[in-house]
Amino acid sequence: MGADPHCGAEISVEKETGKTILNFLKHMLNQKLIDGLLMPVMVPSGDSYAWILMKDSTLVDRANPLAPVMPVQGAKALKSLTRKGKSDMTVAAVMRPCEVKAAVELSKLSQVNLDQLILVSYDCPGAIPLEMYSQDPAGKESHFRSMIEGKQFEEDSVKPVCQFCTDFSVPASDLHFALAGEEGSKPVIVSCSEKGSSLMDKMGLKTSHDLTPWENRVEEIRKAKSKKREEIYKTVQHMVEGFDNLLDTFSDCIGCHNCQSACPICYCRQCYFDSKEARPEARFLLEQAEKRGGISFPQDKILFHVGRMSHMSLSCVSCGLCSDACPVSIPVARIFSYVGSQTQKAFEYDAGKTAGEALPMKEYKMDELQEIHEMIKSAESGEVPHE
Amino acid sequence: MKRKIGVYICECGPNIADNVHINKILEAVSSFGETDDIEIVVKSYKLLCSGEGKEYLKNEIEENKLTHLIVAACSPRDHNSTFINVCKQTSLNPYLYRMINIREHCAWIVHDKEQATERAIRYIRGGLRRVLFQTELYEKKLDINPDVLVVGGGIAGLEVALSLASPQRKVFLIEKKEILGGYAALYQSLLPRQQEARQEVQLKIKEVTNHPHIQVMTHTRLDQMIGFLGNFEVGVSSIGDSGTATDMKVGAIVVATGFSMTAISNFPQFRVRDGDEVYSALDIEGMLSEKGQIVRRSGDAPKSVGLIHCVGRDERGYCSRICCNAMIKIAGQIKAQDASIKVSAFIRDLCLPDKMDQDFFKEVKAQGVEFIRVQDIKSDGLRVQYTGMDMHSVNADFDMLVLAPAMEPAEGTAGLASDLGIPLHETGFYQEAHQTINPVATATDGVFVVGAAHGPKGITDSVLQAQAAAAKIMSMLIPGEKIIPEVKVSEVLEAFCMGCKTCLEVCHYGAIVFDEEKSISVVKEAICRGCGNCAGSCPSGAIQLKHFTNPQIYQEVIEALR
Amino acid sequence: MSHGDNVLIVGAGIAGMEASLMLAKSGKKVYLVEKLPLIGGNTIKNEESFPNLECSTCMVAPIQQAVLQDPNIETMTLSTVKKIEGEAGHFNVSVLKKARYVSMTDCIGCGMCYDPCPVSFSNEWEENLGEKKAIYVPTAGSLPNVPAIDSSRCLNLTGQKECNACAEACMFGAIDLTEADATIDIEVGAIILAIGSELLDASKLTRYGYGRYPGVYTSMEFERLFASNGPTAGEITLRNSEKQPRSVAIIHCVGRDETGYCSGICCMHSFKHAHFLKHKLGDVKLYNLYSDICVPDKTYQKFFEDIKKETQLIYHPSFKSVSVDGDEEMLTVHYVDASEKKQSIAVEMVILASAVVPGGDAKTLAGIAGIDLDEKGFLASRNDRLGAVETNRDGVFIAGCAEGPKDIQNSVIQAESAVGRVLTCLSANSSV
Amino acid sequence: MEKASDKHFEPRIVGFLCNWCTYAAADLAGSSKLDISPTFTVIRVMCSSRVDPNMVMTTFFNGADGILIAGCHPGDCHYGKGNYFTRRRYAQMKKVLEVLKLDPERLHLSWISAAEGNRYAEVVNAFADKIRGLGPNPVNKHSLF
Amino acid sequence: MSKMLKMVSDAEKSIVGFLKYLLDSGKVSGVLTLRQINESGSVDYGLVTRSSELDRAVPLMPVMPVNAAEILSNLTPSRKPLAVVVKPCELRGFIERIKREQGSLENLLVISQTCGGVVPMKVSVKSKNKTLTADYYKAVARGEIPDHIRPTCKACEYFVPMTADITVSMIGEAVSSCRIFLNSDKAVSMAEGFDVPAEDGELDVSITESHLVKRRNERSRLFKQIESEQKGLDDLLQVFGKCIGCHACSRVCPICYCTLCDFESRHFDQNVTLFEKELDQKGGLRLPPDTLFFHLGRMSHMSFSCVGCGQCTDVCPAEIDVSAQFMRTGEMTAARFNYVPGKDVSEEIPVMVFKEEEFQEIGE
Repeated sequence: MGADPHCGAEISVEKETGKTILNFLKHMLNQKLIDGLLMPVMVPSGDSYAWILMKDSTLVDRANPLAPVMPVQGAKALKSLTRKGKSDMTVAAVMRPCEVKAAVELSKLSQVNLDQLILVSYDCPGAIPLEMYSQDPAGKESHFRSMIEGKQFEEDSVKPVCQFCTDFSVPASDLHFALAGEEGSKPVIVSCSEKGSSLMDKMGLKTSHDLTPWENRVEEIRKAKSKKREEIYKTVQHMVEGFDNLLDTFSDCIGCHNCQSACPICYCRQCYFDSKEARPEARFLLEQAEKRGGISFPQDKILFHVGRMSHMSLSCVSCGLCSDACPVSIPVARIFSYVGSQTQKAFEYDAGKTAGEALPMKEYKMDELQEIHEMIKSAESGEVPHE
Repeated sequence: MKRKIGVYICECGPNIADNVHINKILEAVSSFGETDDIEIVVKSYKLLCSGEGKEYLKNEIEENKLTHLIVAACSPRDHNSTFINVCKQTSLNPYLYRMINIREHCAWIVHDKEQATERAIRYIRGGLRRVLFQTELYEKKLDINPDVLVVGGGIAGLEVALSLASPQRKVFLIEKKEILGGYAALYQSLLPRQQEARQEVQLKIKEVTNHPHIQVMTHTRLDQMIGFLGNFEVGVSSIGDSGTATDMKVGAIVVATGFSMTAISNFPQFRVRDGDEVYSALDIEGMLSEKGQIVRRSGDAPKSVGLIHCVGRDERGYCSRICCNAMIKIAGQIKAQDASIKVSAFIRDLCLPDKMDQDFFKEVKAQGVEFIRVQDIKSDGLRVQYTGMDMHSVNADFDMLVLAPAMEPAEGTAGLASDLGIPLHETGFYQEAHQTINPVATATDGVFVVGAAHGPKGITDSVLQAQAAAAKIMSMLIPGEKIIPEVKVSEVLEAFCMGCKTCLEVCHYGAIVFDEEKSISVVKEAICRGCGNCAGSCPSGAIQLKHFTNPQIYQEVIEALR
Repeated sequence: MSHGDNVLIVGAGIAGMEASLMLAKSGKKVYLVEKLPLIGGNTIKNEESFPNLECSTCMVAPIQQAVLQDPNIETMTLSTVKKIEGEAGHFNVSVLKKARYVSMTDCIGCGMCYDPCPVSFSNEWEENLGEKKAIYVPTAGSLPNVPAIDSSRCLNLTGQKECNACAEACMFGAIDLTEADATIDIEVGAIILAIGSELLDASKLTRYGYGRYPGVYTSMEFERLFASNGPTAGEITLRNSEKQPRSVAIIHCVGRDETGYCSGICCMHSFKHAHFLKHKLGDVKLYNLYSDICVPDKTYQKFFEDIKKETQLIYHPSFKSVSVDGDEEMLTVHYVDASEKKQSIAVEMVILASAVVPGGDAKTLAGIAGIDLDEKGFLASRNDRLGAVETNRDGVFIAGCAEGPKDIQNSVIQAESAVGRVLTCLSANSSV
Repeated sequence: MEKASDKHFEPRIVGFLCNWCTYAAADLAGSSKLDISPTFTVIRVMCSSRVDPNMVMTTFFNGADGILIAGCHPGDCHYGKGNYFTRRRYAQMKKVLEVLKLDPERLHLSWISAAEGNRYAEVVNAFADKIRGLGPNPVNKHSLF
Repeated sequence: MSKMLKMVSDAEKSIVGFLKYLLDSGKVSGVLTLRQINESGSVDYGLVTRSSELDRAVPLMPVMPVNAAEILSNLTPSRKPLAVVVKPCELRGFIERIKREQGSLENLLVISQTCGGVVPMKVSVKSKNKTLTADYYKAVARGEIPDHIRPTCKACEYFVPMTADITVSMIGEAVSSCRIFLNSDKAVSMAEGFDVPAEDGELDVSITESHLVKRRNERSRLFKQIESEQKGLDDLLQVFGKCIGCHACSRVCPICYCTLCDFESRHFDQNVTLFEKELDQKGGLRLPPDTLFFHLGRMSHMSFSCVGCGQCTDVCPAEIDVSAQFMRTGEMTAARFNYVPGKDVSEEIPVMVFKEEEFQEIGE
């Protein structure tokens, strides 16, 4: 999959973008180009969404491809569907770019099988925090719609990570709905992969549409967001640098590990830090307490988060689910997004960008990481390493 | 069941006794188990590795009915096996014993007696904690199949077959051509080492074809291989339209697929047109065995011959080792045929690394062959242009040119390598298990590479490697006996494995496979060498290295931090 | 197991050890006879071995351990073969086991006995760059880790003085100065001779100034100088001053002309040394003087290409033309270049890549074993199987540098090959 | 936080050593009777690649003042390629500690071959000194961890 | 007539003073208590071994960062005496865990309080505890149910600790003084030598009784509300429909002690073919699956042991009032076995025993 769009086509336009997309997908379904659709559908209580895999087109009308909230990371839905092998039916899943990225990461860990999946993404204005949404669903719905129609992609009513998300457009999906065009421009369907373009051929879409205006707009927004990103990262830095700050930032952590269970990348069946072997003996706890005058519970408050960073930050896609899941409102998402950006830079790796690329921890090169050897040398020659 | 740990501290004469307070250790250790319901037997002994020492330990284990054993003495690298053997003579499973190094790691390096004692106690307590987390492990004995598959019927392959075939050991020899012998059979004469052994190649071929315990299958290729040392299942099929496939079970596989040579027309710096009197060293070999002499296409003998060494050496990135000899040999033959023929050999370096080569070279030189050392050389037809060591550029014309192109991996090498799970060296030849100390084995235990398939070499070295591989197999797979694979291997905890295949990809030995049905990783115990890389790679600890599990190692850590 | 299944292996270098382990593994009883007090041969004198610059000790130590711990291998150190009678299938061999004066079973290698010993002498194993006591292990980490007493040095044994310092220092009563040499008779079915080789005595080639100028070293001396377990703990310092050399000339092919063959390994060895120098000393001027570059392996040329960047290669057409003179401080290397011009370079250190020559005991052993020497003085192979491990006497095989100059890889291959021949022969004998 | 100033600080340093190279070097250092910091506890693993981030981080947050991972030089791994993976995992852990400014110097990787007994002693002692200089691991210093 | 300590300072000061005495006198080697760990007022549970460390202790603070039951499981069996200050429902949770071999009372001195309830996490974290406490203590002193405590707390009948060695009387006590009741011999011997001598005294039932009535009313109101909302499965879907399947509720639950919940185990991963079948039948299906099933399963596993601590509601990202649901089901199931979770270690868990003659109505 390449991330640059090959070609775009304008599509029949309803007054409302959501409808437009829905029709497009319905068309795919009716044309038997796909056997199923995975989309968000409003839950009975009417204040949240759930992922529904649907087959008959009557159900499709109940779905909302542009759901304002992201209660469950789409990649998790795909994982539950394809972890144990690819399906015989072709399923198109409409997701936010970060969900697609997560799906790509999971495919490298053989948790998601992309073979029979059509990943459909769209320019994402961000997701509204579930908490706020459920207080006033109707209001938020219309607000979100207005954001889409008004092409406002720099809103502050969305989750913090969304506010500085620079990958809000054209990730590693197969098809992408370009919504962030200039004022009044119509949605454009863009193919980002072989799969995508062949589908568009089958649908007889003439893919002549000029994408540059849209691309420019996207670039514009991206610039603005990455600026914001830097600012936020600076504030995060202060939160996490040094033992005391870290301790303070996580002081309210209750060790529910819900950040991890909401995280699409944390694919372990049982997190090491929940396992029996990670649980210290009573004797050891008291010994520790006697050594330090006291110990805090939950014991792994910091260890858990640092441990998790050293495992998954390389694949973090900054979807922000961890923050939503935190009962004590620790800005986990911003923190992991920042740490992830650093570790990924260190390995020249961009999580979720390219399927098929090996995960840093799965491969090695013989003559790489020379800086480590430098570090070793300098450390052993007595000087303080790096800086 | 009540646990009863025996802790035996070896005084190692004065070595430990003089540098730590044995009595303090005894005291500290005896108090270890009191709060858990563990009974500790702790004693010191003059020298446990001595004959009496071992006897003493044996009796202690039996009399006290120990469930676990700690020996605090020297480095496990010295005497671990000693005490494992002691355990093996008792009812105690050797994996419930642990050796603690209080000599090299305490007594000898910490020169303050108090501190050394403290260290020793720390190490021993760590061992006590750990040994309680250790589990009984048992050796497995696997039946083996002594038979061997040899791929390639060149000189190396023939030698392997002949060395191995016996009433107890059948050898299957497959060769993709329809005749045996490989390049060696083409040579009209052999290098100095084997001059008197020319017919030996033919003899070997005959011997092999008539051997009651060797089954030769020419025109046959290997399709697939599964299994491990002692128990491989191989599929072979005949090349060509019939394509009949055969399955066979063997205990080991020897790859002797030899080498190939690039056509001399493939080198831009040496322009060769059809009909030019330009030949490769091999062409000359053929010519000699055919016509018995060296002649031009016209049939008349050349007046002057230019021999160009090291053709393709730079491109390939290695020296092919035998070309110098081969060319010198040809030079000699030309002179022998007619001393009046002018023979000029253009050399880069003379590579004559055998004790006989130098004399041979002098001999030939004495016959009037002129050796010209060049820094750079090219040719167009029969005109040679070269730059000597003195940087002068010279032109020379000959009425025959002979080029010695580099030896290259035989075609199909890469494919076979992946079928057999052998990595390739950057030169394209097969990569051996260890270049210096294990040169004929490969990453796949039980698969061997010999002859020119391993890298450029002559007949002598090929035969040596063949015999070496044969020896390896004879000492590993003894007919009627079993093999005991590594005991401390990795195991996958099914309940936790998510099948992310990370362990599978970091394993150097291909010891981990994927179970599509359960979608989890599975360890092939017979292949695993127990390094634990997989365990280090698993985020959730779903794969564990037996005897080095997280809890076991972590017990030592806890004690280190006390 | 009949005696016909026993095998005698002479020489516990890499070849002898590899052969022993394989034979032991296949259930043969092996007698491994080594003339030195330690096993490991020349390989363990190299800190790192080419082409991978891999730590030799890391490679070899596990092999040494395995040999010493294998119940099927009886290792006899300080021993030499005195008589070989009989023929393939049943040889009668007598081995002279020189007294070690230290019990292999009682000594635990603590080294308490060294310090008390009043006399010390230069250590041949360390190429005389270091000292040893009369009771000694050749080098730190020697295996077996049991010292021996040099009877030609020990005050007591040479009758100079009633000295018992070492025996008194030993808490295990492991030292017995009354121990006598013993002759042991063994019966074996086959014999592998793997006595290795030596380096040409460079002082014989006076033009290189070895022995005359302290700045001139043999390649093996340099190995020990570089070795972190060597006499200088890896510090490359000049013999007569503690200084590090700032310029070094490495001369290839020393003695190639005289011996009449190319040793095959010196080029790689010399390039390795250039690499060592560059990496340990940083800014050092290096010269490699060669007449042919012999890098006969798929991996060697790449190694050479890499090192090329670190040293200055100097081609000279004639070995004879190369000579060294100078003084305590500075050395001058003279040579004639490709265009027949006389040239010279000034350096502080010269390393001579001396030719590999037959071991001093090759001739005697050949006599005892009744096998031929080739004109170079190496043990001669019959190679009527095209291989090179059979000798003219059935049941007697040769392996490693005893047969001719070799790198580690080829020594190992030849050792394994010899084992192959032994096993084939023995099984042929037994199946009859 | 207190620096080298606090006199009687005896750090707790854990060393994960590979069986084939570094552990052998440790033995050589021992039989050469070298002087080695008594604050250093050796834990033997078959290959440095056995050491996983969980183990290191847990050790760190349970109060190790220093952690040394040591194995064969790259290319010398007894198990072929293990230490290349060690290097990657180390780089990752180190990075995290750097980003969080959690005294990354307390985690050190080294390649020590079986022959390098002296170097083993140097590395270990130098590391111990550095840790003494750094003072106790902050997790040991208050009751909030 | 049991013993008590009559303290002149407020409950918090008094109990901290007592804890310091226990540590200093070496009668215990550690104290588990809530602590205020930073200026912003974050609270954690700390195992404290130095009495100076007790300066930041807030043992009675009406918050519950974690249900201490799990901590106690990890701390026990303890080979040294420990004093632990926990809420009644935490103690009950621990008792339930002990029945499942997840800890022991050996070497523990259990201190608890007549509990006015705790405030929800979100509140406690946001207001950082300071502001709310004052009014809270006033209300408790007046024997009333404080505002902004967890709904489940309001409806909790078991605010008087049942098996504590020591009970700190809070409800209906004057703010400025307090009484510490020594319910066990262990408690009495621990208090020997403390500068306040023990005297006779009983916990004043009239106050607790009247408070109980208030709680009972809250409880029935809560349950009525639930009943009115839900009749059948569809209504359950109403409630759990927005569940995101994070299983946070089970992870913070003092009763759910499994390291790996069955619903996360491998035999719950379905093969894609199964999905396809289901899809053919229903035309649509929810991913990830089993969200509702999980809650039903969990109810059947632990609801009869539910102590109604309310942690699950607090941590639910989808803001489902899980604990109300579980308390109610719990009450119904437990009542069936007339079983009171956490009342007494010796009382066996219903599912672990059966009586020949019970449940005749089933299967008829």
